[in-house]
Amino acid sequence: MFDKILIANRGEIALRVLRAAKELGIATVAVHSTADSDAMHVRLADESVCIGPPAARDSYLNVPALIAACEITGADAVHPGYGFLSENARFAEVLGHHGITFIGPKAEHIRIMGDKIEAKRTARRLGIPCVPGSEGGIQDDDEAQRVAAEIGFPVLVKAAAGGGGRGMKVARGPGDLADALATARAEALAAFGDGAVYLEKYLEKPRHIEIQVLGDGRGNAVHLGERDCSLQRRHQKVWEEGPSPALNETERAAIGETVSKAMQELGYLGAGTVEFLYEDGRFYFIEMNTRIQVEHPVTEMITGIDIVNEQIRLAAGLPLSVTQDEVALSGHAVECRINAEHPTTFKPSPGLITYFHPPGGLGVRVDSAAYQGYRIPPNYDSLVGKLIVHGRTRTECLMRLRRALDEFVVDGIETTLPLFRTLVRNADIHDGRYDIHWLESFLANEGPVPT
Amino acid sequence: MFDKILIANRGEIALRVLRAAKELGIATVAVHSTADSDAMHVRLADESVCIGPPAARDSYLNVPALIAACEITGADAVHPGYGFLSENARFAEVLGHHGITFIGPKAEHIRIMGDKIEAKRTARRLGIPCVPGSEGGIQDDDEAQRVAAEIGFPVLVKAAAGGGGRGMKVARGPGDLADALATARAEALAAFGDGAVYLEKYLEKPRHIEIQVLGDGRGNAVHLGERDCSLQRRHQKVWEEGPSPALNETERAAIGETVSKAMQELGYLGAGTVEFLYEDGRFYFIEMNTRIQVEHPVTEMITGIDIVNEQIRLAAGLPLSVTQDEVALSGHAVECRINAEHPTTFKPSPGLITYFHPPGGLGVRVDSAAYQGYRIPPNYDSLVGKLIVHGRTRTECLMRLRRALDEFVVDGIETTLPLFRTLVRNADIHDGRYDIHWLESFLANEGPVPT
Amino acid sequence: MAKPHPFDPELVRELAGLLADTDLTEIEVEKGDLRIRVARTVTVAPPAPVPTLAVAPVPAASEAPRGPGPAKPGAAADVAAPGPNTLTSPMVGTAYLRPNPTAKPFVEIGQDVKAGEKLLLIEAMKTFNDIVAHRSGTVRAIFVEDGQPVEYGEPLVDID
Amino acid sequence: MAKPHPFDPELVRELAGLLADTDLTEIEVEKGDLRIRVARTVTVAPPAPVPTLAVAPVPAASEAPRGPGPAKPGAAADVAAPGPNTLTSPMVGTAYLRPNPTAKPFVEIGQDVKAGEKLLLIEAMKTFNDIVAHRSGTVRAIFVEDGQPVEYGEPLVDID
Repeated sequence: MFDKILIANRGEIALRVLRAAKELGIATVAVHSTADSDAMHVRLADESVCIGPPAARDSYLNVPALIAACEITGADAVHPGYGFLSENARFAEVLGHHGITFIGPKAEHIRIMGDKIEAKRTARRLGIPCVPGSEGGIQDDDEAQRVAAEIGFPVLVKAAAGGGGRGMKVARGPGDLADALATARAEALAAFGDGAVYLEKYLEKPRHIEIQVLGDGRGNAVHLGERDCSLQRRHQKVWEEGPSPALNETERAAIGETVSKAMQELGYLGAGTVEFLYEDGRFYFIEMNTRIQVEHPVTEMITGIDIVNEQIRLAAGLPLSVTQDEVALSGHAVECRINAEHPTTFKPSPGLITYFHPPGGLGVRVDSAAYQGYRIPPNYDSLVGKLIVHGRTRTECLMRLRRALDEFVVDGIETTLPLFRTLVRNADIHDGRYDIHWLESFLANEGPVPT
Repeated sequence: MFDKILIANRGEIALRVLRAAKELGIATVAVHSTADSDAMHVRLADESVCIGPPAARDSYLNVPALIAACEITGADAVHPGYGFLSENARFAEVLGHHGITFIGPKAEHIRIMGDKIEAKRTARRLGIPCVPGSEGGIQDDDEAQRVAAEIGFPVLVKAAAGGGGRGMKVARGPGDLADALATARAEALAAFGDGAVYLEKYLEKPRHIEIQVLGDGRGNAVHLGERDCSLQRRHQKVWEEGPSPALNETERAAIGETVSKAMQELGYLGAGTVEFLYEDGRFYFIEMNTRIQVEHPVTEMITGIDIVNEQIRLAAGLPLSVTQDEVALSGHAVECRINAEHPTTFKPSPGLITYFHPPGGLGVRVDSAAYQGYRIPPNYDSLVGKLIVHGRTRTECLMRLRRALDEFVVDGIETTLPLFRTLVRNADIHDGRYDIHWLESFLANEGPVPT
Repeated sequence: MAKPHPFDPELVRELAGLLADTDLTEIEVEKGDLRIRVARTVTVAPPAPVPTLAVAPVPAASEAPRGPGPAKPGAAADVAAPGPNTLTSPMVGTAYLRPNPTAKPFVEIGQDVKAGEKLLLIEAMKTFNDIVAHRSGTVRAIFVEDGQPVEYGEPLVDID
Repeated sequence: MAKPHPFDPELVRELAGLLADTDLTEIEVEKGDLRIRVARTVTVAPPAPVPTLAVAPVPAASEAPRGPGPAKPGAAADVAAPGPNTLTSPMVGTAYLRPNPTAKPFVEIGQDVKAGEKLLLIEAMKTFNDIVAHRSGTVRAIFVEDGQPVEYGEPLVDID
């Protein structure tokens, strides 16, 4: 096992990693930019190193500074959290060259899954169901028209190097396709420096369902069930839950087995998430995230398995702590991402938290690096904390979430708490009747009840 | 189901009941003394009623004020919490006369279990193992000498109406007995207005192990496993955990079945706890608490069952939500009672909480009515909150508890947090090697590490 | 001759005013053998009231049309505020200002009353309890309405 | 004639203004037999440092005998405090004050240096980076020891 883990991240996930390390008895090093000197994980870590100015490229993305911080503290492993360098294969390799363990998958798997076309090819090879589409990049408009006719309109034009919805256009018929291609190419070039695009079937009202996996890198892998992350705004997840209200036991077992078999064949190491669109009983692979995800607590609450603890153990070469038979899903969990944003305009609201009182009691978990007197810097994302609630049934979970949201006090900044207080009382949410477009449509037509 | 529950208590248990009611969609009425106007449960309740001045006899023990508060608010049920009127059979009856449901057992069972001699007689009749001793009250010193000789020294002289350690004396041999009887009688008379005493076998190094039960009042009852509450100071529980490190599966199943069968025969209604001393593989009945207990969250964490929710459902005449087969114990839980007391002298430390930051993350639960800016009144008990931690194994639980205790910040008052930070690092605690005398001996010889 | 005051209270008042005006928390002044220090502790703000969005307020039972609450203004609250001469409720219950629904009130505003004179009834547990004047004087305000639920310590009648 | 005031309230107001302007928390002025002290408590208290009782401090690797920390005073911190003319570390690494363990230091306190002149080395990722003077002047203080780990922004050398 490692002696000392350097946490190459900030905010709630840095605190999450710190907690897992402490619970394993491993010493911790917090690195931080000058904007994050007062961060919770910096206060709680055994050691801290300031690695640069606020701009992420000079601090949290600054590989030489991170390596040097390992050198001066003697850290023998690095946990990258999510975002920043967590899916950077080169970083994983450089750490390896310095004799430091990257707590994450093998660099080759990060690389494969980071390339959308290569990822899809690999998924297909491993038997993971994919969205019908062009096998690779589209060379010209003629080829696009031919492929689109084969898979049937509507089709989606996507940037090969894309993410976050940029370089993504829908063509509803042959007449739209040329425009969609041109726009997607231009956006992709501007955003990623790479204009390559590809085509796939466009699903009208899919849900976003993802499977959490753990692998030991030696051919053993298990799945931990699914999360339903269909409630999104601008491709950002807002509310995640598990199990999905849309799946039955048979579907759950089938897709889980497909994914865990694929990970066994791949020899995947550590935690990962295979994301799908789900429509009319069928799953369509979107991408695989080769890192811990923001919404991992949903799975932890229904399985009792500490996923970050597993990541650390697996990176240290230990075996999986559970077999597939031992993974039992119990009850229901929902996670709400509380952002420092205006609840209707979503305008970021950084600043001083003048009062902070998280909810407590049975089945209520708060993952947050915020505290009273903490000033949320304007330099990074707006996540204030995650409220995760568990109940024996989905109904108990939602009733508990409602009372927990009503207890949560964050003053001094605007937060999205009012949005969640409205959502938890919504009939469609109660019935589990939503798809990936539901939230945007709800926000356009109704939106949260004003405070 | 009830429309509106009046919560006849204060502090963390009032908040606990409020949470359960809210999660069932039931309206709540908070009653409070003038010292508790700013209490958390008062702020969160749908309605509140001030029922009297700070002295408990004029407010929380004031039956006419509570009945009147039900009348003016239209509450159709009362949850008594623990302490105050929770084990007052007369209060349960008076509520019944006013058409208000007492959320608790039948008055006759409260009465039986409130009388130590009657409780023991009933336990014996129901097949619950008891400490050998005088069957009833001891009339004179000659009878005492004869009974003591039969059961064997050392013997314990106890007040029939006693509790909290008052009116309790040990006689190690025949020569001590007369003195022990005289002292116990005098203390009993002074403390309870009743000098009746009885004798029982004195156990040298027992553990305190208690079984949580639920009954529907119609002959169905289940047990939810045990809690080990051996870590006590002056007969007050300090640290409780479940399952007990001392029991094996066979012992657990056997005592659980004995107790649930007894409760079935009794026709017990609601939640209750049968308390035992445990020594050398044998259980000895101490008493039965016919109410929710401070340490109930330990059982909730390992069973997933919301005991207060069950209390409300059972009082409303609904069936038990689980059968014995469905009760599965999962993992390990520890509760620490954080008191507003100096960690070494245990001097009460009421006052203003100037900073309050509870720990969060996986497996961490905080049940507390405290908040930053709350002033702990000097009139009531010193419980600031309960930290309850769950892990898949006892070791994981203790490591998690350690990191959670290190995150917990309560400023402005003294608390017993430093005591728990020391205990969680103690080798005997790690090994589960402790009895009901361990903590007092530890405090006398070592005590918490000074801050 | 008036006893010489060791210090001028007006000075302290003036310093207190300065403290408030300037947002300081402490001022200390020394002049000759006089030293005055004034300070104000910044109170910790109580937590914001917890929002309970979209929870429909639960109406009280029909006998109790208004739920009790600590900050609820009484009927005459706009006329007079409770003060040191206000009689507060010694119990929880329902207040009645007249012996029966058709009778006239026990007392009215402006009326002179004697200590011990009956002012209203509070019903609790089906029992009507007489509430009597705590002092002699003129009724300046009545803070409750006929049939209103009251809690312990709630202002009832002001007698000046 | 106006009553002689033991102090001038305007003076207090002026001090309050100074307090606000200068970000101080306390000013005390004494002149002859007059003494005025004004103070302001900073409102938002930072959270108390979280105790980590009985967690044995983990010693850093042998190359890094001292763990970095934001508030760690440098070797010469008692001689001079970092100021506006202090050169801070542009990177994380290990500072060396001399080209090799037996050589003499690049610079010493009291020495005049020119902007661009080499002051020390910082080693990171097996690479030695020259750290040069940001201005010409006299070396007033050196805040790091030879072989000491430094973090970004840590004071290195003061040149006056």
